[in-house]
Amino acid sequence: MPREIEINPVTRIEGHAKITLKLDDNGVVSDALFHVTQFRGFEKFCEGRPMTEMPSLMARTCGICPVSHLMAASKACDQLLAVNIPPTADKLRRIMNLAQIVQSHALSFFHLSSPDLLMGMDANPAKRNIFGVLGEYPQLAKDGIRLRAIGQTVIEILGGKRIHPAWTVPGGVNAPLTPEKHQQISQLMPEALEIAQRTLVWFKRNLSRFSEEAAAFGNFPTYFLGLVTPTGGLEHYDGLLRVVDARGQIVEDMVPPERYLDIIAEAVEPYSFMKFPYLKALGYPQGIYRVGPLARLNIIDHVGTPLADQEWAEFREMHRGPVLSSFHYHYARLIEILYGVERIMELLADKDIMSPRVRARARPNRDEGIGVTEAPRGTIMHHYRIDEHGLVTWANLIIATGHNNLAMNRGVLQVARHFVDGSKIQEGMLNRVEAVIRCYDPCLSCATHAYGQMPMRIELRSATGELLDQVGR
Amino acid sequence: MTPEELQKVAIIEQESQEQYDHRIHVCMAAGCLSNRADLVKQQLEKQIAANGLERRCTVKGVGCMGLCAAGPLVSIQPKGIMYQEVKPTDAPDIIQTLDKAPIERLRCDTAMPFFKEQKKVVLENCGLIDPERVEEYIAVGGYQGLLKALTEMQPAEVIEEVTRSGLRGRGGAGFPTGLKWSTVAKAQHPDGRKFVICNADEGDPGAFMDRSVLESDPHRILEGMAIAAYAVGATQGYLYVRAEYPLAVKRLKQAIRQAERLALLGNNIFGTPFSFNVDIRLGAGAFVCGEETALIASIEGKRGQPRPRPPFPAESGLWGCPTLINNVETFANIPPILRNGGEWFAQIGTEKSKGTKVFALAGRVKNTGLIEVPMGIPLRRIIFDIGGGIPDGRKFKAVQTGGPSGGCLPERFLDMPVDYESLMQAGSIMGSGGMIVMDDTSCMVDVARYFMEFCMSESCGKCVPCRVGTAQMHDLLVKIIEKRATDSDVRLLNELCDMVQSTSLCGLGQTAPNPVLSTLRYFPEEYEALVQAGREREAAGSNGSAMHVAPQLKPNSTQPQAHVDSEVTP
Amino acid sequence: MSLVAVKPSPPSNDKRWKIVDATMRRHGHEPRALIETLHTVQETFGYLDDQALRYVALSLRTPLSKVYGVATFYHFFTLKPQGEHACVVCMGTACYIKGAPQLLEAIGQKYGIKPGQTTADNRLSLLTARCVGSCGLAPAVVFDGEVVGRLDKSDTLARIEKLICAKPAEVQHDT
Amino acid sequence: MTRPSVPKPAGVAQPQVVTLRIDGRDVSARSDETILSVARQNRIDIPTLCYLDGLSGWGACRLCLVDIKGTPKLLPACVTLVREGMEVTTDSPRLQKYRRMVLELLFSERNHVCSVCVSNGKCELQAMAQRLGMTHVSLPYRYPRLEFDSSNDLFRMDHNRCILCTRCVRVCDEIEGAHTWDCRGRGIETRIISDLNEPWGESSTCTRCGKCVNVCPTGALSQKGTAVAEMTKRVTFLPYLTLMRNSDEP
Repeated sequence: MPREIEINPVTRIEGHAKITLKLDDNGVVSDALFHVTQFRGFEKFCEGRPMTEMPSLMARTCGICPVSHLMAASKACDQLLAVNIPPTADKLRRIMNLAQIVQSHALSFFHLSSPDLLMGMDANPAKRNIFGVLGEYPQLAKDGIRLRAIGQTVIEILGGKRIHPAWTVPGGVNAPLTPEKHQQISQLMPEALEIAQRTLVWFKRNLSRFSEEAAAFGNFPTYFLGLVTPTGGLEHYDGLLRVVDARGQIVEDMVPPERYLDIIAEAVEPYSFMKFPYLKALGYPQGIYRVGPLARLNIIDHVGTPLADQEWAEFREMHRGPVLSSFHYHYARLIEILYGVERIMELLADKDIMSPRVRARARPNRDEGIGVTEAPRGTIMHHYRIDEHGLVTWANLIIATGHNNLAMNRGVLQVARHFVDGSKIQEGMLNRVEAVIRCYDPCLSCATHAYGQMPMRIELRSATGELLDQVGR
Repeated sequence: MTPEELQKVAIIEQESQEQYDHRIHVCMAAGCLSNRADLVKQQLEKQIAANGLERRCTVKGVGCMGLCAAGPLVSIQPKGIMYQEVKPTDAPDIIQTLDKAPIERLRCDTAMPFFKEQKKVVLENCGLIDPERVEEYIAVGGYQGLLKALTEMQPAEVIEEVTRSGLRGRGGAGFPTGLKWSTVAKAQHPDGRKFVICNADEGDPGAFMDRSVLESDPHRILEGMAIAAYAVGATQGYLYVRAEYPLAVKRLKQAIRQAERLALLGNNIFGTPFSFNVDIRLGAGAFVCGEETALIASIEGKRGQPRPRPPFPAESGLWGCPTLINNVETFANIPPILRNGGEWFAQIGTEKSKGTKVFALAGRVKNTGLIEVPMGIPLRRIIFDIGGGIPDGRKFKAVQTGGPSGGCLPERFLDMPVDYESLMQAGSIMGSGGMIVMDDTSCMVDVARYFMEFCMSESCGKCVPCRVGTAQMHDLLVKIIEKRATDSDVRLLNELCDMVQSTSLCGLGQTAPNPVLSTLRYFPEEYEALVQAGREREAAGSNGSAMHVAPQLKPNSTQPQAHVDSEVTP
Repeated sequence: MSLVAVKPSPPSNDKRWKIVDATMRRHGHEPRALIETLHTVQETFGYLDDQALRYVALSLRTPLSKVYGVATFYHFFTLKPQGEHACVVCMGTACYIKGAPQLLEAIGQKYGIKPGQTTADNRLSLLTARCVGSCGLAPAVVFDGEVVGRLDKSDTLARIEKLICAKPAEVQHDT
Repeated sequence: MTRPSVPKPAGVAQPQVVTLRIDGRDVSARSDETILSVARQNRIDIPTLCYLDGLSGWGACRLCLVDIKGTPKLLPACVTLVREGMEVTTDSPRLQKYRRMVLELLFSERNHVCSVCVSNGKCELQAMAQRLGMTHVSLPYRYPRLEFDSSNDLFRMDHNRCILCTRCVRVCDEIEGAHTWDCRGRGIETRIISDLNEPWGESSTCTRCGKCVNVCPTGALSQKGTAVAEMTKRVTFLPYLTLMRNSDEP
């Protein structure tokens, strides 16, 4: 008798989602669907608005990584103005973007994922949260909170506020870096570096504990996509698109981001509000690929900062090629934190960093602009068209979680097959299904998060809708 | 024109009327006209000609006879027989029975309370004279009041007479007319100009008193305005009439031409130094222009937006000059007050509300039409005696007075005397005189919503409380009617009522909450029932699930194929 | 460009502009004559279009935006040409209580238009009035200027049908 | 402080000195001054939005309503002249409640989402909400989707942010003398228009002087090219301009 299990809502991710597991007559999972149940409509409601509003408007897509949207939108707007922004502005934007990577990765790793890693998947949900971690592993929890705070403080110093700063504008940034701010940021970096290194050491020591998860959590061959520097280094703010296959072979390289549509296309499914991008060359739904920290570390030839380069080499040694398990998104995230801190320190040392020339002014000169950057969760693409008065007539957004959509569905199915026993509903098993989603740190376009006890109901129904079993918490 | 000439016109007209044995009056006001009274008149004329009765009979079109519900109305004078629902085909019968017994099947009982309970002051000539002939107005004593004022009284004495009459403004708020006149009389302007404006922009939905007076007895208004102009020292008057009343506009234009021809308007009227001219200004469909300052803006050729008062128009009105604004019915009361004296007028009505009031009786009542009653008459006598009660065996529920600024009064107020103070105390107002009767089929919340929709679309949009407040109140009422409201919505509605009432710029906003407040006060159970129904529906719908995040909007067009949703499954 | 010195010439050779000119002249081309002039334009041409508004503004030395503001403030004025026939449903209180909304709904359903709209074939415009002052005859509808009272749904629809079928041949020639 | 031009009552020849009480303080003033002007001279600040020093009084926002002893209605301080012996209360729980509700109505009327507004942090409406303690909007948002007019080379008009204070209309008419702006429609459908409801950029009367942009209290009128929170308005020019114009009069 085919049945369905529904997990609704999925907790400790950014946004609203639910998971439906379809069971076949033998109680074996036959299909898994990851639904994004929220309608946001950003692409629609920016129509008719002025292009200068786009960075801030688009930043509202998310309360966790507003900076990433800010960057992508600002870059798309730079294109609409047809300007090259002053080099100092470019560097300052990079600092903010990296600070965002650091704080967001810290949130994902320490606040949202570490409870599972530390307390175990089957632990009491009441304790399986950041507060539980704080009780039992105070140093780690404090490190996490501190690291996130440092990232946010850098954003605040530069942009004037922690969340949704309006400092990045079309043509550059709206205020140069002052000596006071430079000093404030510089002073924070050594501590951040220390925490990043300490955490990496701890994680690597405990890696063996999670071998089961590592093997089962979205461990399948896919393509990987992301930005790289012209020399193949790690890049988050600007760069060229590269696609690598599961064996590490480069299939697309040095593609200017404006040509993103040559590489990917988007499909729509009736069960989710989220779009399904896929690799054009492979078609739908075969063109599955992943983005984000794991993908970024899988596509590059080198990182570009000394400490992170070492860690990356070690990371890539695990499987002698691309790391396929989605579980290792966590690992990749820690390496990127290290990179971020190192790179911020390099940028702060630049001799031009305090130049007052931080903005290029122009009227809209092109009617189409595309901005692509790397958000903590992966590549985001903003694509706008404007009319002769600078009002947006059309917009297309592909956000990181969107790229991962197909991969997440695949990951859920894989986990469900491995852990779910159709005859019985177990809290812990369901939590693993959620956890695989959480590996991708999905940003489902909303700033809603839940800590600790979350009302949750899973129903097991027959095809005729008869309620067979239910679990509540 | 000299006083003697006026007398002469009157006598000649009276004599020419009396030469006929039968004078057939056909109501040519809008109500009867829409039932083809014009064809009836045509047929009657044909029949007279066919029967060779031209020398004994005359047919004339007259103004409103009041019982609009039974039109077309025809009356035979001097016998005083009245026929109702007359068709053109009835003409031969009517002509042939002139010297015989009246036709019973057409007969309208003039002894019925509808006619007997009324007292006509404003409408005294309505239905009796041909509004298109100034001579007929003069024949029944028209322009005698003006003559008396100009030749026998000082302006101050005229104001004193009006003050003595106790007349209060018939436009809505009931401001003492004498006081208003004396304020304008006292006010000075450097260039010495003053204006008199007649507000004939009758805009209340459900009111047509002014229209009937304008269409049936236009000269009365001109005379009233001229007397007022003399009293306050104005030389120019404006009649601000709704463009939606083309017949009234036509008759007023005609009346002004006639009066000018007879020198009853113009320079040196009756040989005195007093000069007065009247121009017509057309309103263009804005209820708010009933408000004095908005009306002035409109005459000045601007958007009809009110401005804060003080200063009041009496001090600074049209083009900054002192301006007297009264409505049609107020001016219509002036000639008889001058003719008969203020004392006479003050004997009618109650202590604080003198005279009569014209009401447009409509809605769920048998005898709809125009009535005039002395102030102080109980509502019950208006609705059940004059109005003949509720048709179709239904039950009385409420009566709405004062239009969108007024309120709905329930059954227990039926014995309340109709005067300014009592109505105000009960939460309604006299207003311009619309009176809508409702039976038990009417939903009072919907009535409140109806009026709020009216206020919302008529708000000029200048001040925030009225512009946005009425829209918000309207939305809340719709929410209540659609059973989506909660107790907090009703609380919010109450708060908005208070706020809009207290903070709006002009009368429109200040009184817009009245229909809501009065229905909330007298029919709370109807609101409660709708809110309760909403609560029950809510409870039945959500089934206590605290965690549903399913979207209102389903992704794309098709339903999720592989998901069982607790909300979808029954 | 001097607004005062140059007397603007009418937007077209249409003789009817003389009627408009006459109204403005009677008021000495004073800005205060704006509403009276708009009344004349609407009476003469049936509606107020941009060129008429522009001409009136120039002639009365009144700012364009002010003219537009006045023309849209008053609901009696219309900026769009109306259909060949107009059906005005009175929404006064008495008519409302006695079923005017149902009439409106019936008309709307049959002809697919909302109040303020004109049918695609331009035959019929549906309008509402806040009160035509025929409360004694509620519910009342004005068909091409003729007030008819005490209507029900079928009466109303029948009258409209009669109205718009009056001169069908002529309409087809036009198109 | 310049005096707004209120219609003067007839027959008042020379202004006289009157004394009155505002919030319990005895103050003296000229009889042709408004309550607002006298209060501000005495450092009693009454909130205003549609009022602007140098422009005529409009009395529409209702924020400056004050309680006058013996007068049943609340009156707008910006256009009400002082009178001998007047007792004015400019602040009370009731007035505060009404003022907050006025703001709530404005915020509910159109889309005033501050976060993506050019005037964020520099907006009079926003500042007023903060000052008067409007913590939330209890009314449903109406949020009509209104036009954004970006056709002008230098400036733009976002009707979603407009509160219909008509400062732009008045400054354009009274100071610049162009009268490019006015209102169309009425009630909740009222909109600011340029010329015959044409795109601003096509206006034949606009002089591109930018006064309207600078007097606009919100982000409705702004300079082109400014991004979120970058639009700073300058209104100090107004009193001087008004003064210069008035000094020409005999």
